Amino acid sequence: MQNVFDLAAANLLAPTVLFFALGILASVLRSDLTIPEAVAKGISLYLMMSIGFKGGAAVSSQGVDTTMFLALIAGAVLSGVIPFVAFGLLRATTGLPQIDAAAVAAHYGSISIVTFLAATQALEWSGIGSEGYMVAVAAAMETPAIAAALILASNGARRFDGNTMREVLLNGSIVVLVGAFFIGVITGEEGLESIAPFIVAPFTGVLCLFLLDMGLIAGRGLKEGRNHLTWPLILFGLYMPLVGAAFGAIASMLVGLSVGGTCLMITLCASASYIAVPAALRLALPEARPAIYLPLSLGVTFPFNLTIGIPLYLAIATFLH
Amino acid sequence: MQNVFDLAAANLLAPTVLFFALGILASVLRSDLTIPEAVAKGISLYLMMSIGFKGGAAVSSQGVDTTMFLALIAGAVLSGVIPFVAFGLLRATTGLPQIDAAAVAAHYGSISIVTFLAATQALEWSGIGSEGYMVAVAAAMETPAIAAALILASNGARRFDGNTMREVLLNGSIVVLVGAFFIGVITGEEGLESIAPFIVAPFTGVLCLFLLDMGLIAGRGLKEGRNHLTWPLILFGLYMPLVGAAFGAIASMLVGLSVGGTCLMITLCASASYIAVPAALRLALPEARPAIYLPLSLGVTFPFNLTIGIPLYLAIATFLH
Amino acid sequence: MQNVFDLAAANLLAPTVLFFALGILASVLRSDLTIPEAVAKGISLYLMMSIGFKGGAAVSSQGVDTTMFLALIAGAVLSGVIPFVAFGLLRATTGLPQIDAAAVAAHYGSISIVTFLAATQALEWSGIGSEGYMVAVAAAMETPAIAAALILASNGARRFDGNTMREVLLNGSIVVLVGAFFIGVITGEEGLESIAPFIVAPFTGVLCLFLLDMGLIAGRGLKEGRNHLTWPLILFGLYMPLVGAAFGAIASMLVGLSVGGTCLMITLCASASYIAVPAALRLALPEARPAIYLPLSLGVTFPFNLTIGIPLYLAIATFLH
Amino acid sequence: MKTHSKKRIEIMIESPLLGRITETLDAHGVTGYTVLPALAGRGEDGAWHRDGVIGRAGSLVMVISIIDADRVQSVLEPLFKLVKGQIGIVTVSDVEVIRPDRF
Amino acid sequence: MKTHSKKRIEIMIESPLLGRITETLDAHGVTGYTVLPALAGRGEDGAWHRDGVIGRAGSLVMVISIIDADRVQSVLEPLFKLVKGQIGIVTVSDVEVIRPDRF
Amino acid sequence: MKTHSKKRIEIMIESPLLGRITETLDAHGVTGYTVLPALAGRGEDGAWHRDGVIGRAGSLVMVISIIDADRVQSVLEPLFKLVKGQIGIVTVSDVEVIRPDRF
Ligand SMILES: Nc1ncnc2c1ncn2[C@@H]1O[C@H](COP(=O)(O)O)[C@@H](O)[C@H]1O
Ligand SMILES: Nc1ncnc2c1ncn2[C@@H]1O[C@H](COP(=O)(O)O)[C@@H](O)[C@H]1O
Ligand SMILES: Nc1ncnc2c1ncn2[C@@H]1O[C@H](COP(=O)(O)O)[C@@H](O)[C@H]1O
Ligand code: NA
Ligand code: NA
Ligand code: NA
Repeated sequence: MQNVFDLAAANLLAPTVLFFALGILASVLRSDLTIPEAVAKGISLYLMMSIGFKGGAAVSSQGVDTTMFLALIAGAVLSGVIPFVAFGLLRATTGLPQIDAAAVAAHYGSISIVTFLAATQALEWSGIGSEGYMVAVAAAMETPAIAAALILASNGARRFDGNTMREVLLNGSIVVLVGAFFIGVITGEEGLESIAPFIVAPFTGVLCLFLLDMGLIAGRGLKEGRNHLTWPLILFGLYMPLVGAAFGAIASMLVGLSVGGTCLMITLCASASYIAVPAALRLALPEARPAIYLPLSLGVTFPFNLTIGIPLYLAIATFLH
Repeated sequence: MQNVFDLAAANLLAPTVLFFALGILASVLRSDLTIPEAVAKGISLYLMMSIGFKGGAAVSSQGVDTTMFLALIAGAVLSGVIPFVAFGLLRATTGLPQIDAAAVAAHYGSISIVTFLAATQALEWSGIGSEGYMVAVAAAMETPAIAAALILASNGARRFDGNTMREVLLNGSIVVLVGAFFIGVITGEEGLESIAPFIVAPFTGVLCLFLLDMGLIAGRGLKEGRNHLTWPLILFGLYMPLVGAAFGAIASMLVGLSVGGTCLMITLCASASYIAVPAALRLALPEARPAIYLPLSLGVTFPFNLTIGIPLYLAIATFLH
Repeated sequence: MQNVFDLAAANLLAPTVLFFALGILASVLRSDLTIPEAVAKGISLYLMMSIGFKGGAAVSSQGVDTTMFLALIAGAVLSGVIPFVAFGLLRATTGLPQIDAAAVAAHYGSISIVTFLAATQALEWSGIGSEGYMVAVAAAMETPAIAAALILASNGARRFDGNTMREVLLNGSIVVLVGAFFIGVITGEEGLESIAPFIVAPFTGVLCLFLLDMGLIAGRGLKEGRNHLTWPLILFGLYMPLVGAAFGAIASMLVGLSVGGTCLMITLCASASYIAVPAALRLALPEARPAIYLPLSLGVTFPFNLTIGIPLYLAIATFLH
Repeated sequence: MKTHSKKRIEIMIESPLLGRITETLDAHGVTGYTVLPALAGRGEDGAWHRDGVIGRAGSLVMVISIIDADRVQSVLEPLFKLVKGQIGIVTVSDVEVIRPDRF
Repeated sequence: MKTHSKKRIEIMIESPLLGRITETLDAHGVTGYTVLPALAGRGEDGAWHRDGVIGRAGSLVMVISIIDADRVQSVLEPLFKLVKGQIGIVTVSDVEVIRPDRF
Repeated sequence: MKTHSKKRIEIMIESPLLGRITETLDAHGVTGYTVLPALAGRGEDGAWHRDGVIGRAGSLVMVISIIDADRVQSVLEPLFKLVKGQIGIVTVSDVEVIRPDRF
């Protein structure tokens, strides 16, 4: 137990978390600090490329086994199942209309890559290794949640056209993540070495800058969304990660992941999307209100996971092994 | 004396200064070379983050003493006092109308962070350490000059509303600088180590790119401003840094700064703002003409400080100890 | 022979080439992946600055000899001569109208800096050194081809005004490349050391990101251009590099370049411009259709050189020594 | 220089929908359009700002298309259908052009 | 498809003033606006270019707001007061919209 | 608040030509103009997109200039000569301004 608190305290004082807090603070104080859109996109591409490549290079030296396929399947299934749970909880506790509830549910089935990155960092600081293919699991979990939400929104009737699904599956972030993963698998440790000074060494620093931006956006979202975020919704944003975490923990045990892999799987299940899903829903479910789902995912769940969630998930993963 | 010339010559042939010269040259030759706005802003954020963090980490290992508070107070006071001197000189020698003279004066009370960065580099190359809190002093010197200018512009009548002052105090650059400083203080050397490959190793190279951009902007500013820059004004842009430097030198002695700290304090007093103050004056003193103060600060005083000023200030600081 | 195949295979599986392929793939699958314009421009500036500086620093330690001047002259002459050959081949085999043929010819006389960069990487991986001044040769080869094309387009009549030529000569990329080259010459190894963590260490990684972007643009260009690219044109895009390579090989021998220098000279002659020349032709030869020359240069010749060309040119250079 | 009357359609639309808008314009024989980036805005649904945002949701672009007056009605109908449930507005105004046959 | 006449206010204003412009629009019951970035320009006070510039001074943005004709006068007055001493211009033109009640 | 009729010239032009357009405007006594970036577009010659592109070829900018109606003809002529062989279009529309002497 003591360990968990130590970990949580250390985590709260990591540069990454502090830069996120700085972003929130700047936003609350109405500073004009902003990160240009192009720079934010560039950083995001960099992070995808880096995490994908590193995962792929790890797989190339760790080798492929059945656990990998089980983990991929488990991830995809959870991404499709968790929205149903989230939807039930939302309908029972928050009074959100069906469409909005389905939209929010989609976010919690899908995943947040930055949360995943932060968990990877925490593992690194704790000196715990993990399965390289977990980034592929992350990619596999982005989309099924959206299909689930469309079913939920329309009482089971088919609403989604193939075109929208293609757009979701091939969104830029996933393509870079998965592409870099395969390039990492192909070129292996040698390839990693040749570009490590770019994708490995400065990684944590770039992540700090990115989290500064996330803080700014989250703060802005909270300001915009404060009229829509009722207490039951905020509570949902805080306990739903734990519900997701429970699913993730069980799945990890069944699949047989390592401590690190379990921590990452739990984090994926606990995290909520804020890039891919919102864009997809504007196409597939335009009636759902972004003013609800964006602040909830970005302003409530993301900070929770970043500060308290990740150390907790790591503690759970350690406890389970 | 010999040493000063050696230092000045070495400084003139540093990559940073040469990239600045390249920017000026490209601009004079009407090349279409430009650095996209988003990239320039991104680099500027990076430099603020880096310098702030490094200063904070240094403070965390050097510890806090009364000198720090004295230096902060001295900086803020000088920022408020120097504009009065500058205003007097401008009115006596240049024939600028009251409003324009007040606006120019504000720039010389405030500071230029890039000049500060260049001075930090010069110290590093000379192997001279400095007080980490000097970046906090830099931040403290940004704003008082603007208040002084508003008093000067209106013969003592209050002109500034709180809203404008808040905007100035919380402008993006200051928030990142000060925020990163505190994060550096909190996370200390350990934090610095984790992000050093991002904020320390590539620093000089990034500064070169930034100075290339500064050269382009300065060259453009000189072209635009050549009709407004009279000889008395240009002379002011060259001797005013020395006047500011004298104030800085005296204050450093009184406060008891080290050689490095003295050099930085002199540089701050000698430098003129070209980001925060111009933006603030467009809100608080719109009648003042940007076509005068921008080219003067960016096209005359900044190059002077970068090439001749900094080695001179370092020589003075060494001489005084 | 075996060696060539090994080299070609190794080259095809280098991270740089794979990221280019990823870009093409993403574009073909109609992913919404894009690199913001500002980021792409920033990366391009970075690559110019890096390659120019490194070349200059190498010259400063290798010293200047007559070979350098011969190489510069040879490059400039070839840039002006190759378009005539290309024009003849185009008129004989493709049925392109005179103006379009002249425009295409200009691209093949001029050079592609990214192809040059990729060749530099290949040399580095093979542990082969090269003359630092080859980047200056690259700069010297950008422009003559355009003048040649204007002569070809107008049956020898003078069409170009000095203003357009100035714009071409002083385009941003060349200014940074040449400027950084001279700064490298002046500051030498010491200067290089001070900014190496920025311009040397992350270079390959940044190049990967850039080639991802190039892949996206090439893929888009191929889609747009598929109606204009006839088979004879596509064939021209594949054999013309070899024709250029032959010229480059002969010139290298006459000038007396090293293995590495020969490989780079061949690569320059074999590569086709897609930045400087297209922009210049919109001003100087607006009747020529970009829908022909852009996809040909970017979608056919560039991928050919990147994958098959460079290992082949290296093999030729090795064979010739 | 003689000028000719045409219509200028200006569509402010949330970015994720841009592809559908241009497909609709293509499908209805519009001869061309130009897309401008927007930076920020405010409407009934609140304010938005482009800075720092990675995803395409929550920002707008502006599509401008010069078309023949005869075509306005047939284009407006499907455009409006598309924009109705989404975040966006469509306006039409009069402009003069030099080469009437291009639109 | 029936369209309705509205007014389009276009404000080109130096960036540091953007906040005051939108506050003024908000205060005068405007239902919405969109801000476009500008890249460069020239006026009486000389030319400017956005590239490479870090601060907000010395560049412009363009604010577009579709409003009801009845409201033009009451918005124009305070807008003009704001823009008068600053770098910027305001124009008004006619546009047609589909949903008149939105503006 | 009294407003005065002026003309708004809107030029969409491929980027490499921007310098010549502004030189032409300068040469014909236009009091000012503003340049907006464009993101993407489609015309007779196909579609283009700004993202990822380094060179200036193959993308457009939009130049807006408010001028006096008397000056339209004398500006339009050289503008059209410039744009004719290139990728670009010119439109003219009516706007109202507050300070008529500025244009
Ligand atoms: N009256 C208006 N004039 C100009 N732009 C508007 C107007 N109303 C809305 N917009 C733009 O359309 C977006 C969505 O509007 P809404 O659906 O009302 O929230 C806003 O954020 C603005 O960018
Ligand atoms: N007639 C005009 N048409 C379009 N934009 C203009 C015009 N006049 C001025 N501007 C814009 O407003 C800015 C400031 O104008 P000024 O105050 O006259 O220097 C210029 O830099 C242009 O961007
Ligand atoms: N009707 C139009 N409305 C708006 N923009 C257009 C129109 N036609 C062409 N454009 C723009 O002008 C560019 C070149 O047109 P074009 O020369 O027809 O290929 C296109 O890519 C568009 O950005
Ligand atoms: Na999840
Ligand atoms: Na100062
Ligand atoms: Na060539």
